Amino acid sequence: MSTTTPAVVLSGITKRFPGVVANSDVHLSVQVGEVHALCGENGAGKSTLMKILYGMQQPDEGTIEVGGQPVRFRTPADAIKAGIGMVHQHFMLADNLTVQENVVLGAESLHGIGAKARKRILELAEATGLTVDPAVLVERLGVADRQRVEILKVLYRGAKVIILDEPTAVLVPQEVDELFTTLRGMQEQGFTFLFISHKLDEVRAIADSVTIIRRGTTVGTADPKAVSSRQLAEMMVGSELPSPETRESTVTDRVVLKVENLGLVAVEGTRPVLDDIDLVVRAGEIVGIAGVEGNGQTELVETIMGMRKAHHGRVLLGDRDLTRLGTLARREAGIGYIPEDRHRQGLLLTQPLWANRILGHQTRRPVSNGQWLDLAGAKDDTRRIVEEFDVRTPGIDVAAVALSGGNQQKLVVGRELAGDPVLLIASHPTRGVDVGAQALIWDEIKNARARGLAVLLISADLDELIGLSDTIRVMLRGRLVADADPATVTPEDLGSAMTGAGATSAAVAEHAPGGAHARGAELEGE
Amino acid sequence: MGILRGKLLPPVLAILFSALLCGIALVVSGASPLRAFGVMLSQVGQGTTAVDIVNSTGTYYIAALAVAIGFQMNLFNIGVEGQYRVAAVVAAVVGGSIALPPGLHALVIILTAAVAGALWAAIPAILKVTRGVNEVISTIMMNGLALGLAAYLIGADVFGELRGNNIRTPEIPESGWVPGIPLGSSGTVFGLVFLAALLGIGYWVMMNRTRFGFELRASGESSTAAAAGGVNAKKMVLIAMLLSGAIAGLVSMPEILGRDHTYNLNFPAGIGFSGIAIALLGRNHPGGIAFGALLWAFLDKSGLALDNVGVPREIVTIMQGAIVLSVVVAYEVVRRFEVAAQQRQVGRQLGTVDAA
Amino acid sequence: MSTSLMNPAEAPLAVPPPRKARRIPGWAVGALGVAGAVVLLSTTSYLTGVPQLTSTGTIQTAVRLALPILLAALGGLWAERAGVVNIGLEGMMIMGTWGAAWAGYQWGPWAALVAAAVFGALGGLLHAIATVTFGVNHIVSGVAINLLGAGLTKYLSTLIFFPLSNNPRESPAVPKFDTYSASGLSDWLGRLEAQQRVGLSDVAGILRGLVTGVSPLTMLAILFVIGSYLLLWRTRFGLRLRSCGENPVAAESLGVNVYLYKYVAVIASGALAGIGGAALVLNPGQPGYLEGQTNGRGFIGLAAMIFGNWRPGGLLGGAALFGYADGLQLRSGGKTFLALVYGAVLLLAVIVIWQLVRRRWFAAAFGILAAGLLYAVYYSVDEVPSELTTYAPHLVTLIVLGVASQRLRMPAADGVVYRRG
Amino acid sequence: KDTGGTQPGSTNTAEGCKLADKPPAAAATSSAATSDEKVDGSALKVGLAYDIGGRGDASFNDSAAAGLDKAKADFGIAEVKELTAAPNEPEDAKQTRLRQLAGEGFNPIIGVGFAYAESLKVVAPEFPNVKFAIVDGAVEGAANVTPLLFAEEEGSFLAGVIAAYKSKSCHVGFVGGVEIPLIQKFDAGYEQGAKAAAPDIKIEKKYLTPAGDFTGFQDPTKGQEAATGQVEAGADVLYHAAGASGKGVFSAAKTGNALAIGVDSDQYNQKTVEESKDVIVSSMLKRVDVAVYDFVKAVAKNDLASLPKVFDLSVDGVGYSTSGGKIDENLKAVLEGYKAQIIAGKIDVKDKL
Ligand SMILES: Nc1ncnc2c1ncn2[C@@H]1O[C@H](COP(=O)(O)OP(=O)(O)OP(=O)(O)O)[C@@H](O)[C@H]1O
Ligand SMILES: Nc1ncnc2c1ncn2[C@@H]1O[C@H](COP(=O)(O)OP(=O)(O)OP(=O)(O)O)[C@@H](O)[C@H]1O
Ligand SMILES: [Mg+2]
Ligand SMILES: [Mg+2]
Repeated sequence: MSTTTPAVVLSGITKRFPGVVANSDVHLSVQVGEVHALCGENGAGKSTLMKILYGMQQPDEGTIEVGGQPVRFRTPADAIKAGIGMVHQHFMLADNLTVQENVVLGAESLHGIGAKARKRILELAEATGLTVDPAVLVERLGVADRQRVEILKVLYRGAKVIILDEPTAVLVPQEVDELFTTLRGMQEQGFTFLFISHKLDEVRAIADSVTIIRRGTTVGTADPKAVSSRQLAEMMVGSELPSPETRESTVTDRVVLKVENLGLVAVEGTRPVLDDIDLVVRAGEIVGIAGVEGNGQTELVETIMGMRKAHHGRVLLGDRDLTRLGTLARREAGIGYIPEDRHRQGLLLTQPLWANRILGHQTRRPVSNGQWLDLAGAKDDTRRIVEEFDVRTPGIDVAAVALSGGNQQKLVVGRELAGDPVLLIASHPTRGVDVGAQALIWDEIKNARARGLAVLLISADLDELIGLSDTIRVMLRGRLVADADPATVTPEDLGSAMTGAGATSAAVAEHAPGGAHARGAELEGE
Repeated sequence: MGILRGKLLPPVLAILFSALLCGIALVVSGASPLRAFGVMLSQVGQGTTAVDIVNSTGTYYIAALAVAIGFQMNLFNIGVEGQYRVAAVVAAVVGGSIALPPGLHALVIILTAAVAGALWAAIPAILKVTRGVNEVISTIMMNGLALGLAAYLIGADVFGELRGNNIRTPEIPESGWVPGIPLGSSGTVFGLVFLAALLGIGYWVMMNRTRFGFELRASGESSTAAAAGGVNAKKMVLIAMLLSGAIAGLVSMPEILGRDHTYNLNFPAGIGFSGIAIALLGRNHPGGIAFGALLWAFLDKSGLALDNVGVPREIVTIMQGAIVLSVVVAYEVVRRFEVAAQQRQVGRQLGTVDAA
Repeated sequence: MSTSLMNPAEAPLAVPPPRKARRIPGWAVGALGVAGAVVLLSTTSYLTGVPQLTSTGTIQTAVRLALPILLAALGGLWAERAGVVNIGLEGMMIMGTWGAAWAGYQWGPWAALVAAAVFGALGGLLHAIATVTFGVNHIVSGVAINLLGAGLTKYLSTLIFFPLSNNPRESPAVPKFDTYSASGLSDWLGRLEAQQRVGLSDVAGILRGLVTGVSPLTMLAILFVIGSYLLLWRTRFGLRLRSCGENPVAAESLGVNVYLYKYVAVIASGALAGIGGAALVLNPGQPGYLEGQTNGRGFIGLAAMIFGNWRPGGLLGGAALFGYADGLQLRSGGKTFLALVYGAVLLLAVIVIWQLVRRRWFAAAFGILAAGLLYAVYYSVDEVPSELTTYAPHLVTLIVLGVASQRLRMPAADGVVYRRG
Repeated sequence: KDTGGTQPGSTNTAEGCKLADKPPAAAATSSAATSDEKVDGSALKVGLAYDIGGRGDASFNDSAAAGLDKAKADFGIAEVKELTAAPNEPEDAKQTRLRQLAGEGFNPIIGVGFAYAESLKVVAPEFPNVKFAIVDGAVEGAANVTPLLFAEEEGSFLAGVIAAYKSKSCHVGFVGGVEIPLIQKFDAGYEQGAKAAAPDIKIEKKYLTPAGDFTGFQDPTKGQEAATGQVEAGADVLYHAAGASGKGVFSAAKTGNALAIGVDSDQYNQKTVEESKDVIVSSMLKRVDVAVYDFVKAVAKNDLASLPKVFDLSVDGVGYSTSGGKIDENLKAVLEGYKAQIIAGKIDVKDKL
């Protein structure tokens, strides 16, 4: 399908940040109408390169050509004019505005902000299958819908070259398939895609060509149909592809965590967020929770951690009833907690690493003597974590924000495994983490399990979930609706169960049909 | 060197810039800036000004600490103003109506002030924790109510007594006084100035060495991370606000126990607002706040001399505003300058460095 | 579409986020609130026999007192909707009073308005430079502007007003606007009010207060409220401005010049606060500029804006509540204040019943307790000590905030320093 | 468009109060013989420390300034220095101000306002040779501080009489700035005077802020609203002791077709209230100027003992103004009658209610 002039050519791009060279002499050429993948480790500089192409950042060196014409983008507005659109790794949506407002923002001159704009959005949605109600507030949308909005935004502006930065990171396989169907359809209509992903299978499934970036510079371009995932990964890191698989079972019959009849209601009188959850995790066992984001996993974890107050039901750790305790007391009782969002919940970004080591352990040795902090102890133990967990950092006095995502996550994992917890609650422990860090985190979780740790694992990465777990429970609309056997289940089966499409495999055992909860029952706002 | 440039250069730049700004204003209005600044500086050596500056620094320091505790966790306690007033009245009333041995008497008064301040701060704290009422509004409202309550309490038929045209609380007996350091004709340094220093040390220890301080800072940095780390946000709001109120309650203690021995109609207002500016100027750091309080006190006291040379004293307020603003701008400018320098350095090492 | 794929219509319903979509539009909520307040007041007025609660004069006073607060609150709205916290409203308002006096005594009230807007806008510009360009903490900058505003106006007054008025703290007298009444309607309502009929006379009194002796400034302020709503919520300009307060990074990524919009918003904010200052200077009874004249009204405006949930209609309510309570206490003191306490008991009773219906036992018990306490106060004292009535507006604001369930939501990126790139 | 002056509700058809018996006519106006003896003050350096507001406040600071100006002209004073207090300033600022003056050799030094009482208590003993005076206050135990006190209640009594005679609805009002003892004296005298002249009179009262919140002297808007409230309640003569807030009272009186009585100095002649001067019947005069002038004169003559303990009606330390011509001869006679009775001690005006 390639034509003579490439859609986009980046040559010799260099971008420096304080302490980091994010891009150094990068070359990239994208043909019209292709899906061009960009692969690389965390912090390789993929997002930075795309932000440069989108005019959000200015390159220190290098040139950009669009449709054969050299261009200089000072702002995204320039890039938009040149027909380039970008869907960001982290969604760029204003929660408190409606879908329509988010879409038309910045492009009001096209169709105004009223009925005409609405009509155009619906037209676009129709043409591409990205259906979503323009009048609804974005904060009420799930991730998949948000992504639709993001793509609609780009289309609305008439972009022909669309950058998708890790669009699949938060989607379940079915949603990924659907996205790919959409992309292929659009590709036929002449759109060009730049596609970033850590998931190499996906890259091979959708991309027409792939460029690999390592440590800020391009190391080569390949035909994804002609190389294996393993080869791609080796080009990225030069090491072997890790696997989350756990072979031999270490499950004991000692119950560590017992959740009984747990219920949570967000707003009085509305549908429960958690509905009679019963759950048991034994020593040496990893229990995985599968579910589409927004079905109550976050709430379940936070209720077990005591960050939300259960409406009814009990949480027991061993024989001890934790239901009335606060988060700190639960941590002291022996629960480690890897939160789903390390930036928001896991780290104090501007504080040094050793201060981050204290967080959550502020009453326990070795970082504290109860009310007084033991700074020397904290620093020593931080050094230990840095060493044992291979946290790549210039020192323990640098602010956490200075670390790359994978290294931040290793620090968090190290901290949560410190002090010999009996239960680890791990929410998306390897989200957005590169393959090297991912392997290390998997190993550490497996080792701890072998030592008798009970683990409750929540992950959107179904391979990870299937590979690590001893038992998988499927969560839908606040209920545990099915169990799956990780030995036999496939991601596709799991995906169906998660979306409530019904079990398609013997590996998934559905519970009694979950009473269909009415959609309505909403109270008036404000 | 780096520390010097990053931490000390900005305030110096800012003060110079503000002085320049005010200088220009003075020239425009036909006064001589050199003369004005000279008079301000020489005022320090005159009469009791030096001692007044020290005393006033103590007062400002306490107020700014009270504000800073809230700031550490992004709580905006505008209510220091009302808290210290209520605390002063209550403490003066209690102090004037009890008889205790020296030392103990003063201690009881100081504790009363702290408790009264904390209780006054408890109202917005509880409203915030239970009802989610924004503390900015509630403390503004509480400041108004504090004026009313103080006025009510010193009413002649309540606790106050009439003195000529003034009303005041009964005088605190001598056992309740805190002696100062008399420096002859230069005045007397309030004994409780040392309380301010002690509070500063306590504040530093608390913020840097205790679990509570850590939790406070963590809440301020990221409430979500703090929650995941087991910090009870509501409890922190409550404690921080109470502590802030308790310290605010001490603001007027140096003056009341060291000089006035009573609360009367001439009670100074506005220290709480100065405290906000000083806490911001000192970036919530005990050392920085001390510096800010000293600067503020210097400008206040030596500014009195400007009347002598026919320069409007308001130039001092302008200068204070300009300093607050330009200090932060200067910090930002210096920071950007350093970032740029670092970037250039990275650029030179290009190719040899490892990303990350 | 293959069956295994998710059909959006059947997509799993995400766990409901804490906030629900509103079924009742905002204006209807506002109208209901106003109606409720009127019913409450007329009931209270009837039961306590204090007609001042709804008299024409009280309402007129409330309007006059609310005006500067309303304008300051609108100023706050503009800045904060664009994501800049503006605690410097007081300082900008002070600049406005000075500007209004300076231009006003020379060229009349309209010039005063313009000059006040310009002076306030200068304060806003400074705030914008500090917060937007230099990324200074918004609160620091606001505090500094309050100091600068106060210092600068004092300084300028000494230089410029002193030779004219012989007083460095006061300007020469500023001519005021004429006031206007809808005379036919006003008279008819006046007769209705005089009949002392329950409810009807109260409504008549309130309406009459709103149409009698209206200053052009009041009309202008109302126009500003409506205009702000239309501009901020119904135009592309407003959409862009608000997007800067919700998610500036997203806005910038869509080609919105965030810096520019923040500048515009903060300058407009200063101008509105400045006009608020002018409203004070042009208020009948004010000689002109007077040192200390704003007396914290900028802060009250900020509170009114938060009270109003960062919305024009809401802040109008907040300013009105404050002006009303202040007017009431200034005009008639302790007795009417007690009547208000009685009104609060009534309000609490309604709330308790509502909570009982919703089976919120704890809230209901709390309400009963509070109502009981207030009623005991009402029953046991004849007149509230004057020291406390002066601050009735503050108390009323606190109580209303404490009682009204908190569903306040500020712009998501409010107060966050935004750096491009 | 409003033409102003149509006042709702107050249909003033009433013909005024049922007045009490008029006091016996005063014997002869005891206007103190202003002796024209020549006093030489060329050796004096007079320092004046104003309260908040300072020179130009059109109130008692200004009055003090007027006294000083007159003394300067009459006695040929060598040097004069005036300093002003800032709002909300701490105690030590006042002390510094006084020390500055004393240190530079000013003698005598006058503190204008009771706010200086505490500071003088400290500073005066440090300069035993300097002669201090304090307006509106007294300092116990300091021999070198001369109190310059006024019988505001006596002047206000006459204001009350005026109000009673001028009221058509037999309903008058009082607006106080801040509820402090000083202002309560005005309030007390006014009420006694009004009641003495018309026992059935109704009096509305409002203080703008309570003690300690001095913004009540600085908020004409509040003054206006409070006064409007009183007018609408039926009052038609308003007396204020509210500093700058009083301007609002005048304006409210004007729109409400009521009358007003000024305070401290002859407000009819004040520029800042020019537009509403036609409602000003009279002003209660508190002759701070006289006190300052007399004090300087006494110092020059080295005869402090000649000063009255209290500047009251008998020494014309307080009084009433007649500018504007709204006090007719008849009323004037009545006032002089009451004045004579007060001076004679037949009427005892209390300074508290
Ligand atoms: N604004 C910035 N300031 C400073 N450093 C930055 C900035 N943006 C990115 N970096 C650094 O530049 C490097 C490249 O970051 P980038 O986000 O492009 O990586 P990436 O390849 O997209 O990684 P990931 O797979 O985690 O998304 C990282 O080391 C990052 O820390
Ligand atoms: N705004 C300021 N003005 C003047 N000096 C300051 C200011 N801020 C900090 N300092 C001084 O700079 C020094 C270092 O301050 P810094 O904030 O780096 O301390 P720190 O590393 O946070 O230490 P700590 O553990 O005490 O908090 C201190 O001695 C302090 O007194
Ligand atoms: Mg990343
Ligand atoms: Mg990236």
